[in-house]
Amino acid sequence: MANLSRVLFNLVLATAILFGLIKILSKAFDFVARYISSIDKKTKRFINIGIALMVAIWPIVFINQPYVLRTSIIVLLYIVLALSLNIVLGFAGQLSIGHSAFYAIGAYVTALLTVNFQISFWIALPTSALIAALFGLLLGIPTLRLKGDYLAITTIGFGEILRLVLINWTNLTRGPAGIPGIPFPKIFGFMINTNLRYYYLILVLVMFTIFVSYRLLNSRLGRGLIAVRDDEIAAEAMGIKSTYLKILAFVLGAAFAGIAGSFFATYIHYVNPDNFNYMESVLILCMVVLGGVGSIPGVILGATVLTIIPEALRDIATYRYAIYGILLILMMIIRPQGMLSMASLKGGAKSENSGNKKRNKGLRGLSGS
Amino acid sequence: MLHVKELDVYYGGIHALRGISFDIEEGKIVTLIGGNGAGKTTTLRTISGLVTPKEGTIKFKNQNLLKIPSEKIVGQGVVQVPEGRRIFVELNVEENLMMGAYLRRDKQVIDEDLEYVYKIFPRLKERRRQMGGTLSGGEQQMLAIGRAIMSKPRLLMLDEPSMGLAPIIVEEIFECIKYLNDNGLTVLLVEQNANIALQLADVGYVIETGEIAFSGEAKSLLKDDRVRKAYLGEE
Amino acid sequence: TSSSESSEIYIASANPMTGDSAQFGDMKVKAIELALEEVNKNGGIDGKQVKLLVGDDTGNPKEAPNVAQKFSSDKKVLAVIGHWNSSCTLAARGIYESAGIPVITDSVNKAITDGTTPHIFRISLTDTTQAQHLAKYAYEVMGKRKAAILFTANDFGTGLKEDFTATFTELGGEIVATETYFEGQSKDFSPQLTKIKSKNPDLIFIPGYYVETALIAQQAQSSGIDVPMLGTDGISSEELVKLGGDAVEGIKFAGFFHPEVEYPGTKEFVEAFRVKYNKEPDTYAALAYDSAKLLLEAMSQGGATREGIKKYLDNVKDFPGVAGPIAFEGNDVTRGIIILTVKDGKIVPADIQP
Amino acid sequence: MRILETKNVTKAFGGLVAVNDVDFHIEEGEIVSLIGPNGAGKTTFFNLITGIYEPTKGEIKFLDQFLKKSKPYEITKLGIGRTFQNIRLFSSMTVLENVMAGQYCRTKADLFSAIFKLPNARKEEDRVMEKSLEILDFLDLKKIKDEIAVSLPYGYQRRVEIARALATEPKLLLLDEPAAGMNTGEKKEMQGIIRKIRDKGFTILVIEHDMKLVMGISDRIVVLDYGNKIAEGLPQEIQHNERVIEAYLGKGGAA
Amino acid sequence: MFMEQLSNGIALGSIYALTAIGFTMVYGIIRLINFVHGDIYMMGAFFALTGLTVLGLPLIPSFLLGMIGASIVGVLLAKFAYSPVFKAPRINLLLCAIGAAIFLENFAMLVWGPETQSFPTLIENKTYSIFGFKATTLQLIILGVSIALVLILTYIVKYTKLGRAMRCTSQDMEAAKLMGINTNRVVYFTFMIGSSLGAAAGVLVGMYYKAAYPMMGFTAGLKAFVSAVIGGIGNIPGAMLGGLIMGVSESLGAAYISSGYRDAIAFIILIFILLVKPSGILGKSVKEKV
Ligand SMILES: Nc1ncnc2c1ncn2[C@@H]1O[C@H](COP(=O)(O)OP(=O)(O)OP(=O)(O)O)[C@@H](O)[C@H]1O
Ligand SMILES: Nc1ncnc2c1ncn2[C@@H]1O[C@H](COP(=O)(O)OP(=O)(O)OP(=O)(O)O)[C@@H](O)[C@H]1O
Ligand SMILES: [Mg+2]
Ligand SMILES: [Mg+2]
Repeated sequence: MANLSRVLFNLVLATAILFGLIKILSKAFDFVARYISSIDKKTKRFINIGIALMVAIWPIVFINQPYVLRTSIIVLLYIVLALSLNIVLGFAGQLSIGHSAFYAIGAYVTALLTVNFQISFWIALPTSALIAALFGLLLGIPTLRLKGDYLAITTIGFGEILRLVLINWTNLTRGPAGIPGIPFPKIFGFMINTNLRYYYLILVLVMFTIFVSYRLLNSRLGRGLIAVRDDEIAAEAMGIKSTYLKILAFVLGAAFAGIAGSFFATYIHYVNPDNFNYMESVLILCMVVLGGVGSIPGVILGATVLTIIPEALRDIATYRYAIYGILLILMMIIRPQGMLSMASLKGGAKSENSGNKKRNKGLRGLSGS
Repeated sequence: MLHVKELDVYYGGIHALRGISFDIEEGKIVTLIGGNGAGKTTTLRTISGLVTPKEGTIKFKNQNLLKIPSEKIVGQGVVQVPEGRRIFVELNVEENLMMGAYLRRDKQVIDEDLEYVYKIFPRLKERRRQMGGTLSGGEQQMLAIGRAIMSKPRLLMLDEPSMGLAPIIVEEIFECIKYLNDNGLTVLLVEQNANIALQLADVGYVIETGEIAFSGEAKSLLKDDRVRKAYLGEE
Repeated sequence: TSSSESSEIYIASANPMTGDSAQFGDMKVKAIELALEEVNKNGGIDGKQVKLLVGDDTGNPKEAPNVAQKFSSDKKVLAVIGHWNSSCTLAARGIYESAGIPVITDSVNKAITDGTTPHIFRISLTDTTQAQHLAKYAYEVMGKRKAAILFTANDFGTGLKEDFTATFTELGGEIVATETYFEGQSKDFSPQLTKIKSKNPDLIFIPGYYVETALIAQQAQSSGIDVPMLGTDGISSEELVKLGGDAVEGIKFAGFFHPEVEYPGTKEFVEAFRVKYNKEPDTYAALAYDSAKLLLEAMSQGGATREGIKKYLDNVKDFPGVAGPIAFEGNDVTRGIIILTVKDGKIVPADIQP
Repeated sequence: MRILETKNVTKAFGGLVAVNDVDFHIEEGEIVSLIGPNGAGKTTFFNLITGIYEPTKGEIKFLDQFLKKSKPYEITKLGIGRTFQNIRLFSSMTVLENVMAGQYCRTKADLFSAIFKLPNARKEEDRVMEKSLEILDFLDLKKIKDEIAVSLPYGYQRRVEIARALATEPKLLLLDEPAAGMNTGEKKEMQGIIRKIRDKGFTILVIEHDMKLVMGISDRIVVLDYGNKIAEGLPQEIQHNERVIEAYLGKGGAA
Repeated sequence: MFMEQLSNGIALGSIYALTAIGFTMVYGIIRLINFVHGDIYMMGAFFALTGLTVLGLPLIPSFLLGMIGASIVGVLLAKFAYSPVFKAPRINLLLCAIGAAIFLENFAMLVWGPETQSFPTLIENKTYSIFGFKATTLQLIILGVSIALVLILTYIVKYTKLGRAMRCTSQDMEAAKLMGINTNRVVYFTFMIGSSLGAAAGVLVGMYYKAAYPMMGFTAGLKAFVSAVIGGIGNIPGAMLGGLIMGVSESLGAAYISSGYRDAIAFIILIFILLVKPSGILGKSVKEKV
């Protein structure tokens, strides 16, 4: 109790600093969004290539700073995870707070296959995705008729059940002791055993995830998904089979989470049920919402920021999560639409406001998004 | 009774009202007409305190409405039938109507008023235990109007009351407005159906893209060429 | 700046500082800081002040490697005390190993010192060793034959459960019931206890930590179970008595440390800890304190480098720790256990030691 | 040809019979108006045809097919498009995207070909774009195609809804109060639009309370009251039908 | 053993119920999955504990201190964290709640320290038994308080003017304002009641287990959520029912299936109930009219 005043002082100070910082950043994000929505195709391609180049040489620049490399790899891993949830939440509007279950399935499948059966990572990776997708299907078919909060608790439940299975099925999973000794991946005799190599491996997976997300979003299926998210009744009346699309999104999201899990297992060489608890799902959810639900660049940014911030705060160990909590709240207040929202990328701030016109109806709003 | 002066309202980057001024005298029916997106709804919302203007003043009986929150404005007797009906979907018809009388304490008179509303809209009486959300569009509109009447307003603002209503009910409603007005109620009417509105009103204001384009006696506006062409659909 | 670089030495400690197990990390850090304070007050090591960096691994194996990488990459950091959870140590040890940074951990999973990571030293006993000691004590000293187990479902609890079961049955005893719960989450143990009660055991073995153990003891008492209980070093804390009240009277448990089991420095340590934090040091505190002292000694003896420290640790013999003399064998400390018990609301060494 | 036919269609909500034993039909190429007092059951009737509700009793036949337990999306695919009384546009989409979403049921590309843009998917996308632009052009919405649809004024939103319904390539188009909330001039415009759509070969069933519009466009009018069909006939007949005047039009409504 | 396990389950269930009532009430009004509820419960326990130990107050004033302290926290959160986001999509509100939960847990850790603190024994805990059912004094108090709260709250929400104002605010805040309802006050009031209920639960449970610690709200909040959903989220008697179902199924599950899967059993029951009745046992499904 004695330190109450000091704690309060520190936290108020932190809040004030964060508030100012986010205000400024918010302006910056607006500017970026406006810029992105205004540039033409050619410049866009140019910028994309620039970013790709930067991302590609990044690890070479920091080759002697393993901590930077490692953090970058974790950032990329979370980008895959956040994008995978984005397909479910952002595209299909389904609030899932049990996403780490699919992440866990991917990780455990890879761990079991590579450790117990000495199967190559290159087979374990797609198998992990496939099995995670299968679980997505099994969960999705019965539960996707549930709405909003009911779906949310069901997905939490699924995540918890899975975690308990991992803990209790000791014959298969070694229970809480986890599975250590997951080997380095090897392709045609080429061993992925340094941070640098892992970086490029996860980078390829990130690229693949982004590619699929973009193509999906801009296809007929993507339009169908967004339609279902915006208004399911109207979507059905337009001939869109909403259950099919929702399940599709769920399955795809699960598959990419499985891929992320598979990578995680080979990178850490150790899996343990604690990695995949409910807070992990919440963290992924925060990345998507903070970045901007549905917006691919936004979600990438969200994953990056939310991975780096706790790292940056690691030195103030005890204040770390208190400040993290404040940050979430402030972000939601100052920038509810997320850092780079879908709407802002579509047409700048103008449509942003009027887009809210319909949603402002009290608290009932849209159920999912 | 109500003085609106130089209202400027923005939605984000959109300049929705550009210096609107008008007055409503006690006991009069005043109508605002104008095309889609002209700013009529915005005007009403600003008066009710749901939107905060950037500039301007709103005075009701010498009180500055901009200084008090929405719910207190209602307490002053400034009540509106909002666009899009906005009834409470999980309350039944009678509960909805009673919500209109939320601030009132004169229980006896409330019951009389309830009977009055049921008299104008017998359909609501038939449906008194039905959930608001399952009513048909027109029934909801009746409910929204009935609910406003239940709050015994001094200034009643109606945002497109005739929308989605059967012709026979539209007649009823305008008769009802007339009746209430005859009993001392001041009315601000926003209506797309300029013909009816101008026939009923004493004074009319025409809004175009957030500005008052012109105004005048309602009857004379009916004959105004600009009005006839743009709002009465005559060639 | 170069002046600060030359005048300061860093060690780090990675523990849960937030989350379910934060109290353990808190205890450890307090003890380490005490050790550093003492050294620094006396002029530090070679005139350099020793500083502590604290890393929060939240007790989650996902975060542990990041902390490990951060410390390993930081050339200033000469050694690490930590990871409290076995899962964290397991997830992080590869990184420490490849950075060649010596680590002293108090987590118990036997896989940690499987020979692949010579830089990781363990200052507490492995779960296997402790379980064997306890099973023998239960069978031979206490004379128990029918044990029930109520264990916490993490690597610590599961490991102890399994090894205890193995030894106890090997000796001729029988495990009549095995039930589980979750640390930090379970508060209600009545279904498990009711079930255990129906099996009529003559001993309940509870590998877990003090919060849950105190609750278990209370709930056992109120559901009329009057069977002796045996716990692990995880409950060796004053908090057990505070939380458990008279329900924990007579409970026996393993410990590596007790203020009354005096070694050189024990008394002073306990006294200093009490003065500074107004708390009783527990086993984790004592082991962390010893770890810190050990590292400090290593720095002044073997030189203030990672290699120097490691070399010292490899060869240290009979280092005078407050929880008993320390030496490592295959990176595991060689020590026995003390059996403690609660008597009149105080933790005291049991009458008969193994 | 009879494009749609209902027999004894009934829908009850608990004890409340919203649509009662309605026999109804519409011929190809017709514009039929469905009118009636508020709460007569008009919207409910639409919802029955489009599969949002299942009839308590009776059958609905569309192009020789009985719509029994068909899902809304299946019915749309069969060829019935609709708009909603309370506008339901896709709130995050632009006008163009809304209309493109309407084409969903007329396209086939599966996940794989959509993601890898195989030739069939590519061709389909081009066609969707072309067709959508054509519809927008037809309804004079091309200049606002990149606006977020729900940010538009009411009148435009109604038109976008019609465009989106047309994009489903319906044989029968159901319009629920397309002119509500419009002023006289805009209503007139809407009248023109509906005619124009019919002239393109669509069959149209419209619910509307504006008598000028109804009289102006309808080939035939059907009147519901308390769920029952109380009258059916040519505009002039309805206008002078005593029952209709009493229940619906009122004394001034006939004008 | 069965009867004994059943009493265990009812005792546990009434604890869940007590926590779930406040949770479900806030949901009923604000439509917010109040992830913070568990942490408010924790704050309540700590405030009361501070009253008992640091300030040396007797039981009842400490109890009140816990409730008042937690209500203040609840109202502050409503004002500074929730109100500003009411107009944004619902998921933002959810994230604010998550942020607030993380914040409170760690705030408590900073102020009171991370370790578990013991609650002094204040009520003599006797065991009663009738027909094979067993219950202690505190268990009976908890059950009694839960039932009383269900009755009182149901009355307030269903039959009072304030209750109607609460329901209106939840359905359409702007329209509620147009009725002259001071919606801010309604929201704050809701949080005040919800938080003080949460705190009451926290203090009682703290006394029951004789322990309080910063993370105690996490599991409690999740269990409250599950209980509320089983009963039909937003429905006050439903929360009570859901809590009891959870408690009993956990106890019986732990006894007859496996203690390791104890929490899974609760979730499996939840999922099963939702599949049969997508809006919980007592929840009514409101279909949107088209
Ligand atoms: N919440 C909002 N956010 C952004 N822009 C808005 C919002 N509400 C209204 N507008 C814009 O403000 C302008 C005026 O709108 P308003 O609703 O007041 O018009 P109106 O005259 O009532 O039109 P209608 O006849 O369609 O009801 C329009 O351009 C509209 O798009
Ligand atoms: N889901 C429902 N539950 C109960 N009653 C309903 C439901 N849906 C509609 N009703 C009732 O059925 C009747 C018919 O409603 P419907 O919406 O079809 O009317 P409508 O003819 O479209 O009227 P309007 O012209 O006002 O839109 C109304 O009285 C309405 O209250
Ligand atoms: Mg308007
Ligand atoms: Mg209708």
